[in-house]
Amino acid sequence: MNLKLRYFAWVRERVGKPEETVEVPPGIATVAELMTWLASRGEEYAHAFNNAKIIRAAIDQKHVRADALIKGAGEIAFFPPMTGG
Amino acid sequence: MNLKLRYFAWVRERVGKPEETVEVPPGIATVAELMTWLASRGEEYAHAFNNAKIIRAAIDQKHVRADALIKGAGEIAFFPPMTGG
Amino acid sequence: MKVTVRLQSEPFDAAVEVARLASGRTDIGALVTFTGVCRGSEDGEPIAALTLEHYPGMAESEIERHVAEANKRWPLLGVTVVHRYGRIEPGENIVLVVTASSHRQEAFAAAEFLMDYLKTYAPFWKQVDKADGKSWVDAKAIDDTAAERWSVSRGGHEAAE
Amino acid sequence: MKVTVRLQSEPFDAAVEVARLASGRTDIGALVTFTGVCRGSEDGEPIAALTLEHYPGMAESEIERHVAEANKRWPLLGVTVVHRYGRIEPGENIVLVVTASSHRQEAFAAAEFLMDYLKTYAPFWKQVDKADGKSWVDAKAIDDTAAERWSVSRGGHEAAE
Repeated sequence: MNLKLRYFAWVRERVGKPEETVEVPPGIATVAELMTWLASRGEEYAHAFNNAKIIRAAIDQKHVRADALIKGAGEIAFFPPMTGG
Repeated sequence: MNLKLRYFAWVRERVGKPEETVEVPPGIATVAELMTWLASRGEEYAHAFNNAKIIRAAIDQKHVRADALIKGAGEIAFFPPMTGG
Repeated sequence: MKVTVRLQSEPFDAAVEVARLASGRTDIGALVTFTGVCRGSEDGEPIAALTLEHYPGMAESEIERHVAEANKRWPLLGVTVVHRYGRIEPGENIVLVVTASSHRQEAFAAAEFLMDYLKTYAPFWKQVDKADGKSWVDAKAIDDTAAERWSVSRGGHEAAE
Repeated sequence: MKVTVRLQSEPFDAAVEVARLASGRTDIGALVTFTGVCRGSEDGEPIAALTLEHYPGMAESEIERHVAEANKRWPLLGVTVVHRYGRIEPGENIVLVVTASSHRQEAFAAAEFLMDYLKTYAPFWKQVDKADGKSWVDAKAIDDTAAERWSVSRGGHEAAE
């Protein structure tokens, strides 16, 4: 499955790029599983996703929980808790 | 006892003047008693003070209750509930 | 705390008041501005104007007292209150409350507190001018309830009833 | 309801935004304006600037969704939200929320609701630039608590935890 990923704030800084398109291996069904797989892709990813519990995610620009299914997603974003306003 | 009285809003309209100085007879101790005495001073006063329960009072520009003592007052004002803001 | 309390008959410019309070400062994180505006109708009937009567002297001191009370309750950096009196036409402003604080919760709370008290304790009376004549606006129970939620110990500050 | 939602890097003029929403109208009785300002220090240390990163597209749609939610809860006559991104120096504005209603309670509630949600759900991230370097601002538990008091049924809108 081909998936566009976007990273913001310190997730972006740690991964080292604002976005990329990845080929997600079969068997990865949820956002949480996707983060676990990402963390295995190298040191910078491990650093970004080693505390996955505090990372928020959005599928196609809507906030989702870690147990959300990624099937059908066009774009998935990862970022720290928001600090706008 | 010589006392300056001020009236506002419909109390002023009913009494027919914005202020006056009155000679308060002895034996009148509280704001409530003052209103009862004022109501006896003529038709316009009766009209203004016949529903004294809803009229508010201030002694020397501070809100007071009807049981407040008038002794020592320089100026007593009567007015309807406030509708500012 | 920078405090401005002013009564005037002419309209105010909220932007000018906010700038006076806040411009050039870097300690303020949150600014809340409330503007009360004269509406063109009341209870479905069009109105020509409001006329606001006030008790000069007492109105200023009542407002200042409430500003001081707000400053005791919340860490404020500035408060501006401007209240008009006299004739006010639909679309014109009536009252302005500006509160400045480091954080938004305090600024919001202080602005609401001040507005609730202005509505119920500041000695102003509104008269509404409609096609069928002028009439005094009745005090609203909802405003008393709003003011009561702050549960100030008011001493002799109660109504005469 | 007249709605304006805008993201921009340049400073906004709150007075212009309020005038755009309200001028010439006689249905508005209450206008609440909240301005968030960049403070000159954080936790006692001076800061040189904030840098706001955002998620373009999602930020606008999140804000618009919350404006629509506010309009369901309170009878609003207009809402303007302007949120800046990029570099912001102390004393400059960051965010503007303007709410208009017939009565003050609704305007205050809607403005607080929108600010609480902007703080916790709008995809913006603040980086603070101090003498010892840049660092990302941590989300505050107090802001989550503030947002929770509105107890919105948020569906898939929860955090990934």
